[in-house]
Amino acid sequence: MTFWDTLLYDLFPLIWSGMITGCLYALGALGLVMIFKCSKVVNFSHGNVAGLTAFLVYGLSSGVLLSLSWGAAVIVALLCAVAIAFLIYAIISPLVFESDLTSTIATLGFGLIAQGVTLLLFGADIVALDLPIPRFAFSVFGLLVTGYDLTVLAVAVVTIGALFIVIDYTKLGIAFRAISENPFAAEVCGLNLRSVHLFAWVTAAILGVIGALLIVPTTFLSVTTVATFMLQAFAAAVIGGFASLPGSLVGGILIGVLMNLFTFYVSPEFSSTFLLGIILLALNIFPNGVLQRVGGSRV
Amino acid sequence: MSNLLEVRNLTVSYGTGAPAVDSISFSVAEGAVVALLGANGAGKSSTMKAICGVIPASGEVDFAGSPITGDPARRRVAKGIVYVPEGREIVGDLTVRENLVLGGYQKSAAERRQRMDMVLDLFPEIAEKANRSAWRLSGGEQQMLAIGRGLVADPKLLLLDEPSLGLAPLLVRRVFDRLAVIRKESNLAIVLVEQNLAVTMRLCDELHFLRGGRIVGHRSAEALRDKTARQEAIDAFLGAAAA
Amino acid sequence: MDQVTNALRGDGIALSFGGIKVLKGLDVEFRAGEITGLIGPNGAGKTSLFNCLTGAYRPQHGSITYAGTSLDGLPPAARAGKGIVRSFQHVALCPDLSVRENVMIGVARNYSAGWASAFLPLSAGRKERQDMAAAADRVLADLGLADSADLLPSELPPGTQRLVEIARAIVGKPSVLLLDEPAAGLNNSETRDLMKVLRKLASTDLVLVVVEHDMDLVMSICDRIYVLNFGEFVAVGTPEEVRGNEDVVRIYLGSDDDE
Amino acid sequence: MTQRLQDIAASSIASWIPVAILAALPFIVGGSWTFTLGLCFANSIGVLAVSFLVRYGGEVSIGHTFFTALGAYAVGVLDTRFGVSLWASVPLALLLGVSLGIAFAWPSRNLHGIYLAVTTLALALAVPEMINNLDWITGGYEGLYVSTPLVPGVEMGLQRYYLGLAMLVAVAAAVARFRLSRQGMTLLLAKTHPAAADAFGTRRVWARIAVMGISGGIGALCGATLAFSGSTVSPGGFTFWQAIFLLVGSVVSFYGLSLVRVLIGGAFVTLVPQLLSASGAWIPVFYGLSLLGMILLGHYLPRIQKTLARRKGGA
Repeated sequence: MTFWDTLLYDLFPLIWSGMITGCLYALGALGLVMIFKCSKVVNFSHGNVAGLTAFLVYGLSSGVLLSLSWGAAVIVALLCAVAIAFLIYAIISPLVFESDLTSTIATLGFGLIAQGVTLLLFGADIVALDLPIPRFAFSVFGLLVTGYDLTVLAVAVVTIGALFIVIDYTKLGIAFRAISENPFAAEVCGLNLRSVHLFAWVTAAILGVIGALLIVPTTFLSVTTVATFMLQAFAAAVIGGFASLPGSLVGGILIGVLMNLFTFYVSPEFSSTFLLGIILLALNIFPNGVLQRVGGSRV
Repeated sequence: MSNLLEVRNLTVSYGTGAPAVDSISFSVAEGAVVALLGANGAGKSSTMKAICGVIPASGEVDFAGSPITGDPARRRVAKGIVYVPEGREIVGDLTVRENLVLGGYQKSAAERRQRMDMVLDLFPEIAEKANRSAWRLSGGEQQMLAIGRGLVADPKLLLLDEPSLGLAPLLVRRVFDRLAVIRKESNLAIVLVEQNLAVTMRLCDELHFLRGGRIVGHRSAEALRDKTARQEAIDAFLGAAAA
Repeated sequence: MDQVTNALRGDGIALSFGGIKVLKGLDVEFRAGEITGLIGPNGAGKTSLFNCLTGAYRPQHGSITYAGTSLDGLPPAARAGKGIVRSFQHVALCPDLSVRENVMIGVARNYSAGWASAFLPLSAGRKERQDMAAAADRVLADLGLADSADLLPSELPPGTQRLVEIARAIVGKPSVLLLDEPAAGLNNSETRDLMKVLRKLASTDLVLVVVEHDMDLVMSICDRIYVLNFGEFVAVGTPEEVRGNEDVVRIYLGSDDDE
Repeated sequence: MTQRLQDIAASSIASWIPVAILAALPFIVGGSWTFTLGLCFANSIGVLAVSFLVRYGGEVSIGHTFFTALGAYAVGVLDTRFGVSLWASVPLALLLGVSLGIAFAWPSRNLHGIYLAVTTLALALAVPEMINNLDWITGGYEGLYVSTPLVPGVEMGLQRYYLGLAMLVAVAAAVARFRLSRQGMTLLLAKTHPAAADAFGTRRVWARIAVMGISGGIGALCGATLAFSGSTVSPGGFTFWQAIFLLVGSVVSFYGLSLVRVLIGGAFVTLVPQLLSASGAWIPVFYGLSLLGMILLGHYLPRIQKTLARRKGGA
């Protein structure tokens, strides 16, 4: 096999599929970063809550809980995710203004509860959750592109695009950026910090549900699936600097591609160790993320 | 004429030590400029922050005839008390225009636009750079932006904390000239914390001297024209011990 | 004792952050046996100068020497080892340690019992602790704080906390002591106590520099005063000279066209 | 001075009473309880390791299973492969824990707060994978069985119990002594005011490395005790969840370092899964609720106390 064949048959497809999953990591990472940026809390419950809602979609559409249509199930699950985000933030909001570390530990508690509730409702078994995704495939320059790939890409582009428009061009977006950089200035201007935090939590929950639902077709759904997926999102957020929205997009795609290459060329068994290595390296070489701004802000 | 702001026994404590502000009482008439003078740690900034509601305090604060004690900062901003903090505290990553939007966050879109146009007219220096990130402005421009951001909220009372800090004399004069214009046009009341006594005296009607969290002296504007009062002010800064 | 050689000198110290010149080539000489005051409006660069002297900041230009030996490039911990000690603008006592223990940290660098005695009941560790405690108690007694030795810093009024900081700074017998706003937040009687303590310290062979806003304090205890504004010295001299200096009055009162 | 010494004496008496009670317990309760309590002592040491990092470093770790696994496998491997008893394997475990704590602290020396917590999280995730894939030495999923007695001739059940107790008491005593040492005091200052510590000759990188080294060492001692007192070493004991449970134990004991406090944390980590073993799904729910409950209690307690005091004063 020649060098070009290797590229064509292994490397390009690996990079392509890595980029597709990377988009989903980015969705997860964006949620983590939104919350961290404005309230300095790392939301460790992100994966478990998203997992719970993915299970809700399954439960509501498969007859385990109800037999709704797929679309209705997703809407109900999204509403649940928003309600859970409200609830979590309502409980920890007094802590947020006191210690970011304490509130971060508190989110671990919510993660544990979400996991337990998932177990209680749905058990520890693996279930299959089918999404109504167009099933077709075609080949471009030898690269196999599926309906799933295009769906993920389209959803990711639309969601992330919408999010960036809100943050860049709306009044709410200005408030979000102001609170992220200088909460004192925002308070002096008469902003309600809590309602902006809540906006971030709710947006993150919705992004989490979308990411979780879209990752499921590549695997089965179990208690740990989504939490594991969110760990990659975590790494993506870290690589992006944990405080940069475009950074987490780049980080997500980078993680998707690197993990794909690593499992194929090196070893699938050491993927978590590889993640550890990436996180350590990223934090130490680019403590502010790969998209570190040159020049920096004032002072 | 009734008082716009009435502060009674305002006390601010951080931790267990002596209070930073120790039951201060004073009032500000409508359209008046009241200055607070004192060394670092005398409690000036804490007084300002307590009045605008960003730090907890005990005592009573009345504004426009009704009590606002216990109101959060955002409600006080809505009522017309706006704080322009020390060190400018603009949001560097936002553009100049976006910072102004932040200042008028609680206003309707139309009213905000009108106030913003007014502010940009008043400060042509920053109007030129309206779409630039705020951190790229010079110190003086940042101070103008901070004051402008406060003005977008259409305040009745502006709390100005050390607007001359770190500015060259020429810029200080320019900033204070603008303040004088605003004051004349809009009957805006101002509480001013300053180190630059000369410019302060050009603007203010009343002066309170603070030391150790208490008001230790008070002078009206007429009294300040007097030479001995000026010497008192000088002593307050450079110390009387060596005299 | 030759005072000039035992001085902390800075030659042409220039510091800038992101293009903003904070210090513009300062020449200073702080002499042993004197109290030197460093005054100026907020943002004039006083704390930045302190940070350059202690090694927390690295100036872009200029050199710093103590008693003729260069300190350039030494990190803060190494300068502390040479006896250059500072206090902080905001009280920096450890809230978990008693007053005595906080002061004991001031002499910690002179001791070297190993890790084994840190964890195990060995005599070396016990002796070290006793010696350190004795040194701390001596200084606390000197400053009239013997009664507070077993309290936590949070149980003390801010004025006493300041004195504890000074105790921690002097317990290791420093050769240079830099005090950053020691009187901030103190009431009048506490300030008077502080002044007494500082006068007492000045009688030893110590380079003592005070950054302070309380002019009563500065004018009454300092032998020499440096006035800093926008990163430059506007005046240097005795309290009387500085008080009479037109430039200094203008800095504090602002220039005014009407005058 | 005398006042403080009296305090210390009083607190040492306060901790000797529970030790005496615990020492007498095997003669009162049954064998299964003895075994569980042995595990409880081991987990208490783990909780202590996490709390030490919080108290002396101001940092939170979600990855201390890395260090407990290290200690446990040091004991397990030496025992099953070479028949070496604890006399040699515990010092080795300690050495490994300290050196890997330092090795981890060096690259992460500039990370603080949430960033460090995230790094330790990655550490915890990598542990089970490493154990499973190094099965030629770790025994993979099946794990290792520790059976070499410490003191030949004494009943193994009692040995497992008393070694756990002895280790816990020794570690708690050493940590209590450390609080009085020069190093301990400077670490505490470096935690709250790194610039001040710097100005008195303690570099902050040194402080971080020392704290991580000690905490890693204590973590490894926890693992070593866990291996001996629990008799088996398998990957199931060092999962990501186990790492979180250690943190939960530390929070539940309010990050306390005293013997009684860490025993509460250790008991929490050990007993809750035992009591809820019939309904496994409730374990995470219960842990989550306890974690939240303790955090919220810690947050509201000062206010509650103030209200109560006011009510009492008014009455």
